[in-house]
Amino acid sequence: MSTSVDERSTVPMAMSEAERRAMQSDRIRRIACVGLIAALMLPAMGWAQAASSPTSAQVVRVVEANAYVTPEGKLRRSGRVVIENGVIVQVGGERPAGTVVDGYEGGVLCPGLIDCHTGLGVLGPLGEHAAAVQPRVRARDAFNRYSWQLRAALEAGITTFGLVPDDENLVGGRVAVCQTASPEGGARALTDGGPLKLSLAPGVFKVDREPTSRSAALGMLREKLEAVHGGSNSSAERDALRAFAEGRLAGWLTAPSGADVLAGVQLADEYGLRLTLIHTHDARLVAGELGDAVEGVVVGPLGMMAERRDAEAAKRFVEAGVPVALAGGLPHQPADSLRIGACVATRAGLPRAAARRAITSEPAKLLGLGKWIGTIEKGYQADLVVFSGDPLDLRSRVLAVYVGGCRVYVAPATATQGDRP
Amino acid sequence: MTGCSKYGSAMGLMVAVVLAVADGMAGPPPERVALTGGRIIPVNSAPIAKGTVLIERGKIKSVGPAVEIPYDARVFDVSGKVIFPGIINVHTWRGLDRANEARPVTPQLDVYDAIDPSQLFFEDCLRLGVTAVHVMPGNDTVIGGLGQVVRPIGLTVPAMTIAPGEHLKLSTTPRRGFDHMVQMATLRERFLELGDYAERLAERRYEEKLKEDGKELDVGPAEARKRGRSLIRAEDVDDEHRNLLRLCGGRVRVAGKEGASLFKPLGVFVHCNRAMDVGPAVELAKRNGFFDRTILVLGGECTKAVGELKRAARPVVLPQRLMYRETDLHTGEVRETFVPTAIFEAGLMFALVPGPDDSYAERMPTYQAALCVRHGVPRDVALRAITLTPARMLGLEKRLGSIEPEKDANLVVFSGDPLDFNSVVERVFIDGIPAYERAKDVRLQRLLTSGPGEGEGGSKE
Amino acid sequence: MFDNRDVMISSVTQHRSGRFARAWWLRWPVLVSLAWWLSGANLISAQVRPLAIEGATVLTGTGEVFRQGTVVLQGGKISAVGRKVKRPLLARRVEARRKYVTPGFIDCYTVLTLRGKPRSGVATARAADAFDWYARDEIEAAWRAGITAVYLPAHVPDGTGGLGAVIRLLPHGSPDDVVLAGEAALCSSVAGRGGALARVKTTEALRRGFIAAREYREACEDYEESLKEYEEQLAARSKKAKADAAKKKASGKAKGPNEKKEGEAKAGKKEEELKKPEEPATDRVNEVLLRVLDGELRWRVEAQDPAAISNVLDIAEEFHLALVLEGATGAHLCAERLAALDVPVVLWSQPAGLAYQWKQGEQGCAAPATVLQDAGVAVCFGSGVLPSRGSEPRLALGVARAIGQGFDEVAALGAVTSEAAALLGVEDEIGRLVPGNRADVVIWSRHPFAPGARVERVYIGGREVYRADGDE
Amino acid sequence: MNRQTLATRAGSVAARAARTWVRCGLMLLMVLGLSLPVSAEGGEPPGVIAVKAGRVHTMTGDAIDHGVVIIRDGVIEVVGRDVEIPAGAEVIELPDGVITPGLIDACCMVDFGIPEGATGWLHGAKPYSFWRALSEIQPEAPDAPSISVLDREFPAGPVGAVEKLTAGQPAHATWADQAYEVTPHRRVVDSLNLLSNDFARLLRGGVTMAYISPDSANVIGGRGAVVKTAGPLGDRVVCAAGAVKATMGGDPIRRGLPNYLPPMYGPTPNFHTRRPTTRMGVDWVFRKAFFDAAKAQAGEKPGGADAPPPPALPVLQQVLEGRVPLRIQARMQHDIFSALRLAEEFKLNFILEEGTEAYRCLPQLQAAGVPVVFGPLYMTASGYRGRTDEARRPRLTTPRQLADAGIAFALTAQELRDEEGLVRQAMVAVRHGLDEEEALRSITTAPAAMLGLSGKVGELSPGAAADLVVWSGEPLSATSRPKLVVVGGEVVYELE
Repeated sequence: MSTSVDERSTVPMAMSEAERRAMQSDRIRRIACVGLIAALMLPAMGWAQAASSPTSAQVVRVVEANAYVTPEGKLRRSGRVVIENGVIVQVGGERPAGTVVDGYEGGVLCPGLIDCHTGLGVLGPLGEHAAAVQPRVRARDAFNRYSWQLRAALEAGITTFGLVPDDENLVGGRVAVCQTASPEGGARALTDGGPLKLSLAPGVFKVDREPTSRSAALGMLREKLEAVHGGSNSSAERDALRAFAEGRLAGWLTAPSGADVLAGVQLADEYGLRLTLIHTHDARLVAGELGDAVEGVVVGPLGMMAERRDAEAAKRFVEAGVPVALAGGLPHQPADSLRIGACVATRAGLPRAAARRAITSEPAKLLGLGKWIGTIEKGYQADLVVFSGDPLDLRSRVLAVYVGGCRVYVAPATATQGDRP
Repeated sequence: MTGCSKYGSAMGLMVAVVLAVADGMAGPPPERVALTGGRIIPVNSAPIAKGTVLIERGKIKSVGPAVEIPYDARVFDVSGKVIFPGIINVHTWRGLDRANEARPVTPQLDVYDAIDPSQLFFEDCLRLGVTAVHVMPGNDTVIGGLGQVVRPIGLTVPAMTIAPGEHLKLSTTPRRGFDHMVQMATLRERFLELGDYAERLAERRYEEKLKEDGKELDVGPAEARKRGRSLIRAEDVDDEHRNLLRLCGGRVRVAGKEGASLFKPLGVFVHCNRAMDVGPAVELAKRNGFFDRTILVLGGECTKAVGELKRAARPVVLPQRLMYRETDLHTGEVRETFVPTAIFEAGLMFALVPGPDDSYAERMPTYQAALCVRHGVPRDVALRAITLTPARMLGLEKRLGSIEPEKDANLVVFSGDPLDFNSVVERVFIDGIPAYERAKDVRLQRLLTSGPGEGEGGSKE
Repeated sequence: MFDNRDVMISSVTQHRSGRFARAWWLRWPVLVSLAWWLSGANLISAQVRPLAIEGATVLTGTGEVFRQGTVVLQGGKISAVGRKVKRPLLARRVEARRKYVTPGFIDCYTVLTLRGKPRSGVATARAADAFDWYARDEIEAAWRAGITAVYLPAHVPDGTGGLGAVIRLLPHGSPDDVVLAGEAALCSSVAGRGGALARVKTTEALRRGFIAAREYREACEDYEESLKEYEEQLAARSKKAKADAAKKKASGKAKGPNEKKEGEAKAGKKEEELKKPEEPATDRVNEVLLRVLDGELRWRVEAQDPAAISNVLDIAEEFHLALVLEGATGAHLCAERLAALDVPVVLWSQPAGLAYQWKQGEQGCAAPATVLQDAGVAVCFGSGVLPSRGSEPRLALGVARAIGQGFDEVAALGAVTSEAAALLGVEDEIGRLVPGNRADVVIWSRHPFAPGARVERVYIGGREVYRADGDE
Repeated sequence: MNRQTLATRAGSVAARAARTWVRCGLMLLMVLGLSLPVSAEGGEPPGVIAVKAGRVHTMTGDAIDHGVVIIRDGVIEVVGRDVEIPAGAEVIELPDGVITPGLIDACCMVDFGIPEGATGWLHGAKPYSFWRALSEIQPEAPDAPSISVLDREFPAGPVGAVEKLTAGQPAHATWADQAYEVTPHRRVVDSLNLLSNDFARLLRGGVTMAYISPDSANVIGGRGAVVKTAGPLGDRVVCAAGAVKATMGGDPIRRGLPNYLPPMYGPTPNFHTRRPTTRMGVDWVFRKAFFDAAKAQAGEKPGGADAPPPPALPVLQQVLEGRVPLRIQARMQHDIFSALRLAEEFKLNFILEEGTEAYRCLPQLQAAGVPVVFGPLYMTASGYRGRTDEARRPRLTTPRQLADAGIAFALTAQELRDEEGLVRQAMVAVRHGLDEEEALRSITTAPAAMLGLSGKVGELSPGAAADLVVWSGEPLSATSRPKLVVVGGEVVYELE
């Protein structure tokens, strides 16, 4: 198992980072998770009774592998996880007596991968272009839980994903958080109360509606934010926008160019917004400008051939102390695009620990679920992926996937295991 | 296109100016003309603070601080002014109606047929002190036609001609609709085909010869070709191959005694817009034996190929825009390279051409030279790059490019130092003919007149 | 701009002088050795001066692996590889412990450094002409990915393009150092972008091309024959003519005019039966196609969907061509036939998106490389078309991914080194770390397929052309 | 070979400016807030710098030979001949150099052309390429722009095409907001890309401050901004909401649809083709806007055809009250006349922009006391201006005539750079009779005055911002160029 110098060196940073995020995401939890508890616990009860069925989870279940991914993103040996009622109750330590044990020789336990920016399994487009400001649109409404794509994503190790409205609206609507599988088998939406999607991408500027220029775009955004306090516009809009304007609701801003980033930072500063920036190409120029003005940055998707400046973006942001989550861009990218992105970023200099966090815990935090998924730790939902090696190593395969403590996918035994140098 | 075509339609004023020029043209050049009291910059030798240039029958008779002036000389007192050799524009397509034929390969064409003496371009040349223009087919071609060196005065092309065309136009940069592969393939194909043509021509000639002497054909083609080589006469070569044969002068397959010297070999201007086009250009020239008659017309990026250029050590013509900019793929930074400095440091012989017409300053050759000085090129090199160097490239250094006895009397009188932006062209003498006088420049006066100019726009309509 | 050699030497001298300067009490040795270095080392060009990479894990590309191995580069070639190799005199030593050394990767299909879009297809067009020596950004991108040689296609969207080239990414090398094969293969493509009908038309055009080439050859051969007999006749006639002349002399002027007439009449008859054969015009396009028909040139075809692929296979069978398939996203569906005809396949490492696979219905395949390999088809990898200007060809990642999908790991390394070289017909030049091959070597920080592995140094022709920043 | 670029500058500044950026928000909030451009706490204090040169053009008095400029904390402390240099001062000595204040372009356009490297026209913002990876078949060759563009615009072929594409943008591409004809509530600063390479080019031309004027696509467009071309990103924007820009003549008609195509070949009617299509229409929209503004002020409800959007009204009212300055762009004589006439109707003070034919309206301008931002100077209009029919009768002598007529004027290069950049404009003006001192003033103090920054920028006097340029020779000589540029007391550009 290769855990070499560069990882150890990055750990302190990572720790402090993690703590700081934890402090900050305090408020997120309070909002996001009332509905969430229901969403998570009810099914848990559900499969507690249905213990007899082979696919469903035992009350107590032990998953064993050679190593697991720690909350800091490091690889540590002796991966043993004890699951009870779909929740992780013990990591490492002794194996409890009389329990079902799933053992994976040479396997690595990784938190279920989280692709925070996808259009997975949507019916039709994820954008309503009649008007540029659409705070009441919910991506969840376009979610098709029977789409074949979800299965493909699951088999690539993605357990949770964000369904994000497209970039062609100034205010695009609410992000939905969904899972590719559930203990009952089918996919499910965890919450439709995700962050509010905003965009300054060129796609926003159309010839048949306002705005047609960035001047107008930012102007309108300001007007809306100020109007919220005036209470002029309709209730639903007001609720979403007010929550956003008052910093109760996180916003995701697509900011392709450096200019857009600066504009976003400036807005966040003017109105005390909680912003996450997406798809920034000019990281080189602006990484230093962000400081703690934004909650985090979503980088990617990074294709196999991503341009150098995009590939290095993650590294630059991490160096600047900005939390980074990677996007997979499914379904327009291949199913394992998230891991490809992580590899590309790593080869461009992103520390491996940070890279592992960027596809597990960081996106969870940015989606407002930092307390529930994305890490292998006591009390977290038991979403696990068992890889045949380091998840960052494209040679390693997915052996099995657990959602809510329930094994929802096992790889066919025939395929050979990629061996490590 | 800007400039020229815009000028195109101002016939009224056209006539006026042409007449103005014509009075000079009317008779033969005046016997003797003397420019006295001016500061003389002969370019190839040290400046003379206050001297005289004596012109006799269109040639410079003598230059110096103390030249005694014949009684019958027509004297122009230019004291306080600067006398400078006529500037040479070594490579331009202006003066033609269109830069290029639509066909890619047209070696048979000659700009002689397309030069339009009435174009205001030539009139502008006078204003800028340009006394010799090498008109060439444009860059958007594979093999263009012949160029021609003309002076910007005269009502007919023959009257304008300084020297007949001795340079062909080639381009290793893809013409529009081509890519590098097809461009180079076409070039290669042409020169291979040229070889075949020469072979068959030789064969034909041999057969004809036998017929003439009433003999019967006695050998097969292969042998006939060998024997026929020496029989080829200039008039046998057809138009589309003639110029190419002349271009390859050295190694035409017709290698008989007089074979290679069938024609006076041609020089060539090869257009290389990108650095990657330089190598192929040099290789092509070497393979087909016109390397030592090759002049490279560079684009800005070619400074990257400075190593190759140095090895080739051929004279180069610089791009209109002397500053080359490119954006770094990764950082997005803009890298700037000043072309002349790079070329000069490589020790290459280079000529400057006027910049784009819509840039007021860069269209002046003198300003281009000043730009070079600004960026560290020595003053004399910069001055030569618009006078003597082009003359060398065109093989006219015996006649043009500097102020010395026996050379053509092409002189420009500047109001001040040529590199000073505030100095203007006051008079131009071409072969001793007073070809231009600022005071009589109708259009210019109109453009410069102050006060609410009514009926203006002449120059721009 | 690219002249790394001077840079390298100067850095070496600094290093040396620094080391000796520390040993100040040995001033004389310092001077002596400095003089020695100046006379010896610095004046000897890097081409001549040997270089030894020591202590690394050496993956030779042939499947052979030396741990703690040494690679010696000399005169632009590899002079020795192995565990116990002693460093030659004057050799510069490169410490590479805990690092990996591989042959420079070979990208079997890339448009990187290829200038301009091929618009009109001519079989005589050469991709080598469109290779931009000065595209520094792109060439460095290749080096960063460990790629030292590329195959550049001369494709047009549909139909026959030009001649592909094998290029070593060695800027400012002499042309024959850079262009390993200026005419490596004839490129065609049956992309069928215009739908089925367009596809059929294209394949038909390709067939006709080859048929025309055959006819051209026949015409040439006919000409040769008729030319031969023509020349014989000529010879015969001239002999006869001489003989007649002699006879005339002998018989003197006694004869009357009537016989003269006879003679003329005879001569006239001979004139008629002697006819100079018409030489067919040389057609260089056909000559290229002929080389393909003779198997001198490989025929590389870009064909994506199975229908197009089987069309191409038909042609290859009909004319017995040495075919190589490119792109071939649907190749796994005709794996058996490919294996039967043993046609190698060059897969593009850029994987298709989920939605795209779906659009193709059952054609979508998670692991095409594996399927092909299992069927016994030779598979190589190319970075394929680039999504945008500035895209980087991360060949190693594509291969690693294939391994993850069950592709054999040893074969995988071969597929971007030795096998690739074989496919391009340059296996004796590059692709393997064996004595005599060109010294195109890459030093990796970790195993090339391992996560976070990065290229630390690249040597081409024994010359260091790339050094990762931050690497002393 | 000069590789100085804004990007590197921004990069190095970024670290220092990480915190100062935050203050930019507040700065932007101040409408018309003309704060002192330099601030002591912008990055770590530059300390004391002394710049010595052969000649110093202070622009306040006569030029000083062998002068010294002492800079403390980004502000000029002393300027003079023999000034003793404080201990510990960093001394920059260029004996043959000539110092002038940083030049000011009073009507600048940034990224007007298609920015180098940018594939979209959105002023430097790279087009968003989330899904492009699959759509593109071949990488775009840098030297082969799409044939359609070539055929329509550049018969010269691809060689010339790229140059042209980067030189002059197609007439219909514009930053301006096209949703309404009247958009004074929009700010050009929001469209501005502070990271643009264009600023580096301006800087290399000796321009340290620029008034970014909105596009001429609307009859009444957005509000301009005053920015510095270098220094910490947070301190760049000096004024976020400057004058309101109005445009007379053909531009509002022409911009937004390719004016070189006959109408029926243009795009189908949409926001871009919604504009008035005659000068009648233009003048009407202008009149209607201010009429409605006045009406609304009087408490009546505006309405009817071409009513301006509600958020525009308050700004227009401020213009009427003279609290927000107005700039009107007009090229041809009768457009200038209509500008004067409309201003007369509503008792508006304004600054005339561009004024190509100002030489034909001297008495009227004189009478109205209208200052002119004149430029660019040209004989043949280039870029998109060349395609308008309004640039046919330029006069190279106009600056001199304005000076003779005693009309306050500043020179501008607008979107032009380098050899046609600001200092070259002044050079051309001098070549055609303008007095050299006058010319220098027209690119330093005069624009400063128009921006209401007299005494703060554009001159070298105690208390003024330390923005200065050291030239290799006399600034207006063809053979000299900036050797060193100081902005806010920091050396931001140095010729290597």
